[in-house]
Amino acid sequence: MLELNGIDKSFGGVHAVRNVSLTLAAGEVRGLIGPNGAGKSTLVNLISGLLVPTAGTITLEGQPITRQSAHERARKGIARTFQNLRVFPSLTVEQNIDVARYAGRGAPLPEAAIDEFGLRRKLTQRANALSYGDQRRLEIVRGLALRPKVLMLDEPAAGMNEEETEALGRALTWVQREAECALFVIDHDLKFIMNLCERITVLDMGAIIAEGTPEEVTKNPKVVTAYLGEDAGTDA
Amino acid sequence: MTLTRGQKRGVLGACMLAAILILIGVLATFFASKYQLRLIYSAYVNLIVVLGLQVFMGNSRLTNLSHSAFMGIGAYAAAISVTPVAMKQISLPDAPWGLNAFALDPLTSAIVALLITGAIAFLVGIFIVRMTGTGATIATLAILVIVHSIFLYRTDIFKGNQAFFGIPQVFSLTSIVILAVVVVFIVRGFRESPWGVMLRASADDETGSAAMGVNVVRLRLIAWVLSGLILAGAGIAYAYFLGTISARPFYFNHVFLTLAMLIFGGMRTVTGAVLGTFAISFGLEVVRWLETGPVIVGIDFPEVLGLSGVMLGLVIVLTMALRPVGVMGDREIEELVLRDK
Amino acid sequence: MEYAAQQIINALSFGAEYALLALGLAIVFSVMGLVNFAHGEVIAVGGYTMVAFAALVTANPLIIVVGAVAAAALTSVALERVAFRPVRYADPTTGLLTAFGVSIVLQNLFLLFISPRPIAVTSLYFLDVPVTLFGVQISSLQIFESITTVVVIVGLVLFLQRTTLGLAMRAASLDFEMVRLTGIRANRVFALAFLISGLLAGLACIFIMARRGSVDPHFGFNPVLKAFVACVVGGFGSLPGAVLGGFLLGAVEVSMLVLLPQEYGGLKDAFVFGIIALVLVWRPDGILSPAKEKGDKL
Amino acid sequence: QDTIKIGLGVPMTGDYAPYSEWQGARCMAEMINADGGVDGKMIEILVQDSGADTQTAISLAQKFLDEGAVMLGTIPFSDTMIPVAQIAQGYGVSIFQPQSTQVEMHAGIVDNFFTGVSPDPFTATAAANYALEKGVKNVVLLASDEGGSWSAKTPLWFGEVIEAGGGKVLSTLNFSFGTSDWSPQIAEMRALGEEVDAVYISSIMPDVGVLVRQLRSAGIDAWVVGSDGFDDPSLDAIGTDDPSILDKVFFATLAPSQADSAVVQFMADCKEMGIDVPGLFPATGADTVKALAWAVEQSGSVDPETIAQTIRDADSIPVLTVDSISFKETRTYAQRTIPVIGFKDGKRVLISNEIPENVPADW
Amino acid sequence: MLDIQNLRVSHGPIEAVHGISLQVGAGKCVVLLGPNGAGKTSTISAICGVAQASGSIMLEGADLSGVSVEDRIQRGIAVSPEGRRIFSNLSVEANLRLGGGIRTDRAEVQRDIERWFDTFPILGERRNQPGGTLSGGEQQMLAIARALMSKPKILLLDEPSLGLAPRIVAQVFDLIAQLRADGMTILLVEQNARQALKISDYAYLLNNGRIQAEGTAEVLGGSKDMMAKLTGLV
Ligand SMILES: Nc1ncnc2c1ncn2[C@@H]1O[C@H](COP(=O)(O)OP(=O)(O)OP(=O)(O)O)[C@@H](O)[C@H]1O
Ligand SMILES: Nc1ncnc2c1ncn2[C@@H]1O[C@H](COP(=O)(O)OP(=O)(O)OP(=O)(O)O)[C@@H](O)[C@H]1O
Ligand SMILES: CC(C)C[C@H](N)C(=O)O
Ligand SMILES: [Mg+2]
Ligand SMILES: [Mg+2]
Repeated sequence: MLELNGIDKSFGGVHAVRNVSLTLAAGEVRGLIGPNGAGKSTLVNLISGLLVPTAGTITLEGQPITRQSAHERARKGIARTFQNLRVFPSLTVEQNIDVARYAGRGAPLPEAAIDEFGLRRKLTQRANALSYGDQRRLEIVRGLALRPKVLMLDEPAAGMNEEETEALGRALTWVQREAECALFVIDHDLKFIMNLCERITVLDMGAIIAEGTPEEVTKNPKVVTAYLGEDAGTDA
Repeated sequence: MTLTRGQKRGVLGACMLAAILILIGVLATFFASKYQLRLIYSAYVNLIVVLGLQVFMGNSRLTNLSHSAFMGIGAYAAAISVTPVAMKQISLPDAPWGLNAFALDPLTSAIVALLITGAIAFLVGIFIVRMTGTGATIATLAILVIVHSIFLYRTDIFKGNQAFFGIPQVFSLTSIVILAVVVVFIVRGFRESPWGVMLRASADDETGSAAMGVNVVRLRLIAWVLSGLILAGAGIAYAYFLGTISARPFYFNHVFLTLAMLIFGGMRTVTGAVLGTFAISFGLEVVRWLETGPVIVGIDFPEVLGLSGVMLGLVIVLTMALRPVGVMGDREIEELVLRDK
Repeated sequence: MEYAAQQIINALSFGAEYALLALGLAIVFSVMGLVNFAHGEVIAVGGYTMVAFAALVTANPLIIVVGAVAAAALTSVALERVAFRPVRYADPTTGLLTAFGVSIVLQNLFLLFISPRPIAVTSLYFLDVPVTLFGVQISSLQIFESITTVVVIVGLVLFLQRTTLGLAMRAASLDFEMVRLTGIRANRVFALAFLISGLLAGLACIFIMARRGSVDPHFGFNPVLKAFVACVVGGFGSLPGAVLGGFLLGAVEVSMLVLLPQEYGGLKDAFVFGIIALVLVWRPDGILSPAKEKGDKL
Repeated sequence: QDTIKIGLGVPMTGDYAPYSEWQGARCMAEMINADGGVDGKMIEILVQDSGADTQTAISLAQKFLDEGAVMLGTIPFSDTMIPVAQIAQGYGVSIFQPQSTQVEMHAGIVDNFFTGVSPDPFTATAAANYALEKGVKNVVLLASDEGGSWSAKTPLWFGEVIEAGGGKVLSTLNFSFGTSDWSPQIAEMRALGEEVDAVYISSIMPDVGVLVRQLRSAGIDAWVVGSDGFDDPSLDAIGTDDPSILDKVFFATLAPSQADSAVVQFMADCKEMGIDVPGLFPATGADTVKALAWAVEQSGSVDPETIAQTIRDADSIPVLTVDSISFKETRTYAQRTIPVIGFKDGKRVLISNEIPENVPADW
Repeated sequence: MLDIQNLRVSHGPIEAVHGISLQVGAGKCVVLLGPNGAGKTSTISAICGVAQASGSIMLEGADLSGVSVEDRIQRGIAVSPEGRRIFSNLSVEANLRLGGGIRTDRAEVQRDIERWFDTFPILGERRNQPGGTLSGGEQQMLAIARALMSKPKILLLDEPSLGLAPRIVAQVFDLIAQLRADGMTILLVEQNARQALKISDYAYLLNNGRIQAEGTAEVLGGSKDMMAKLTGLV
């Protein structure tokens, strides 16, 4: 459904993404891991249209979208969250969600998701009054209000403890079941990623170094040296 | 179409503001002296300007300094089309393109003025809305200067700093109150409409909103043109009441005065715009009276002419220091009355 | 030929003056994101100080000049303390509007307590004498002004790049609290920025007074408006941008005066601002701001 | 009614504050009142700051009318004078503006107003006549749209009279108010290739002072000629160190303002009474008060229409700034002598003070 | 070294920390654990002086109340704050230089900068790039290094492993262990309880602004129930 073909991105001297090709099937849950600075967020930026690739093409359901602006892509069903939170602080939680509904295809309020992510009682609060964790959850629900075909989550579990992370994992599994959209998840919490994703792509220095099921990926020696470190497995 | 929670509150809030505006108008009609009536009329004109400013600034949070220019364009366009031919032969003897050889009725002229201002706002807006921050502010400043220069330069059409006179005085306090009420509904309606909500989101976080599908440029343009139309309305009301206009009232002094009104009340809300306009209009009048050294409860105050300027500046400085979001902040009138449900 | 050289020199000296003014704005902006519209009134304070010194203290131009620069610097620092401290951490719009307010207050205080009329100071006329350079006649003032601007630019750039306080000043505009968390004194950083800005205002004041020869309450409005425009065109917060913007504005202004046919002369300002606006359409963040791709980065 | 009220909604703050007439009016009123008033009635000056804002000025006019003012003053701009006059008409009240030289007011839009001075073509002509007398041939005109006919057209009328007298307009250059560096215009003048005998400009201080100095340092020794805008103490101040800089400067203005003139005497008297009247423009307010007082005395009535009629029909009305004025033939502007003022050793001298005959007719 | 008694911290009207006491001995590494919103960051902020607080905070026997933020840093506190707060318009190198801004030994500062580039080579590669363009993890490394540039007596680390790849997490913990071995006094805030406990001498468990338990790492690690509840560790 979403297809990246030979995507390249440089910032001045920094070659952040190198020749990445990747296909995401409808409804798939894909993990994206890699060391810091590997280019994961950059890749999400490229897909969501916040950055324009230096080379390569991106297609959504066969339509090329490489040259489209971020808002056009969002309307076509590409939603995302941010590593550094970006809720709309002066709007209420409900209005935050409304923005995506209005801008997208006028979907109704995603009632079930609001309940699932525990935002029901907070709908009339201003977003800047929410705790960090709730802001993260709001970003996800807001993304869902676009009725996306793919929802990309940039480190959704960062700063959450293990219990909260588990709850998040359950909610995301619910999303995958109910919302009929593909998930593309970046995180450094391996346990979380492994439990959630069917397949994992590993990025290092901008290039894909491995792709496969969680088991395959963690055993891959390249992934071990680049990302996990020698004493992996024992800890994470 | 069902209204969202915010929109229902918006209707309520607009009704409350409208009630206040009408009440002030009614009270003024019965109790105010002729002189006070004039002051109140000009407060209403400034209210419409401030509302027009709020539609753009409050929702997109870009500082606009060109609003008085658009008010001027509206005023001149209406004046040129409505002034009787006999009058224009005296005032604009050298006008090109037969501008002094036709005259329309006030309503048609107002519509013409709105169309012209809207078109100009649209053309200018295409450039403005692509800019951000201080760049946009300077660009609007440039518009103010350019429009003013043209008013001054084409004396054959606009008379520059000389009076453009003979405009039929068809507006009264009643008409301006009605106009202000209509504008309040438009402005509040825009704020709570999908456009308004999306635009405010983009002001909070442009990147975030783009990723949610918000076309920032288009929305800003819509708000900009709407703002231009409202400002034109204010200009028309100004011209139709005074009967005489010139380039002078549409320049820096007016820009600063109305800007102070908006930021004092709080530019993010419509209530703030209304509150700010009346508070500053009224406050300045009190100061102006204090300047003359009146005797209050037996104390003879000294005459300090020129105080109003100092006060206006102090109001801005103090507002910014104590409450940078203005008196109302993010709250609309109904939020003061209703508690969170 | 001589005419062309003459006009080019005029453009350069207009530019040098605008650059000097713009630097005064840019230095404060780069530290606290504040567009200090009251810069013009700081310049006016310098002017009034000259009046006071000339009338009450001495006719010695050196003392008058030093007094004026000192007064401008002090005023600038004082304004930071009383007016701008509360909005230190506020967004640029809040700062801009505060500065507007301060400027209105000061102008009216001049009006109330000094006079609405221009007051003449003739002590600095001696700075402005005709000089012939390579067959082109120019004013000594133009030379002094250009040299001063160059010295100031070099000095500032070295200061900001090389010294810790300079780095702190640049860092402060984005996260002031974090600067404090590195142990560098906040008040010192701000005071220094306003001090430098005030000194620049004082220098500009000398040149403006030498040329204009009198001071009135609205003395600062035009210069600061030009400086504001120059800063934005060059790229706000960038000191080289301020300089470039200043010179560009000078060039545009002089060429409009010279090139516009007489019948369009009245549209000079319209053309100047139109060209400036077009520059901004082309480069919305100013010429010297690199076209950055930010992605999701802040 | 026991007092005679004059309403002045004038700019005490803002850009036009230096040209406000209220101090002179107030001082003259006090002088008259100290002498027992007019027919025993005191003159009361109602004054409030309009900040040069039209709407405020109009509101103030309304207020003063309601308080029983029999005459009004305003800022000398037609955009304010016309609406104020329109409101005043309903009360039979007239406006008396003692400084407005703009020609537009006399096009017959409203008739219940007087300007206490003669319009711009007269000052232009008076100045041109003296220039011709001094042998001026080639002139450069500096014009600006910003100040109405006063800054835009006065130079052209000056040029017209010069050409009629055998001179030549070499060039007309543009300027803006607030100019503090005239180098580009001066470079233009030098590039004309012909000797410039005089430069004419109708603008304000300090701009004009800068122009004079920059012309001199650029080695252009032309006459600098101007209008009432030159008439500010800060012009004299540019000659503090070197009086010769003013030797070739003269201007045609509203009233004689050299050391021994009535205006200067009046300012000194006012100072003694504790009222600061800082310059010619503020002093002109005295004319308003004097004309009114005279009319009340003449007609024995405080009815505003009678007052206006008395002023309009009089052959000669004594005022402060010149011996007398008359509106009999001109209806709305004062027929009066136009003083031309020059400098000698840095001091003002009255060069001539006549009603010019050869005024251009095209206004 | 650091002795806190009855500390209360508020953000405007909301009190986030309700009277806690804790000590960090010289040369010790103490960890502060607790769920989101427990008040960990608030405590750190209070120590630095950027939050409104009451109670006593003593550094080396001297009371810090009324001491300005800058003076606290000058007295030897350094912090790697939550959210990293890199100076985004300054280059990586300038960030480090500013970190050592209160030092007067300029040559040594430059040598320390180079030392950090050896420790985190990726930072070396990006030395002239604006700090704001670094990836999240790179910024985290920079923040820690910047804090250490001032040669502090006590180092406050607020979630240093946040957003870091496992390999780098290990590296950061190694670094902390190393610093501790070198005699640095450290107050560490972490979500990654298991690893944090490993390198700490003592731990405090914070919840809802109150200390729920404290003890040596071994002791706390033993009380399974408490740990499970507050840190999610099982
Ligand atoms: N806007 C930008 N300008 C310049 N360089 C950038 C920009 N965005 C990212 N980079 C660089 O590109 C590289 C990849 O960054 P990216 O944010 O994609 O990493 P990441 O994989 O998300 O890392 P992390 O897990 O730490 O968040 C980094 O080295 C970063 O410095
Ligand atoms: N600036 C603030 N304004 C208002 N409330 C705040 C602010 N900062 C923190 N709080 C509140 O104070 C409480 C403690 O927050 P703190 O940041 O200290 O928690 P924490 O333990 O660091 O949590 P986390 O693990 O999420 O970083 C929370 O309830 C939080 O909502
Ligand atoms: C300088 C101006 C205030 C006066 C001038 N005579 C005019 O009517 O415009
Ligand atoms: Mg990332
Ligand atoms: Mg925290």
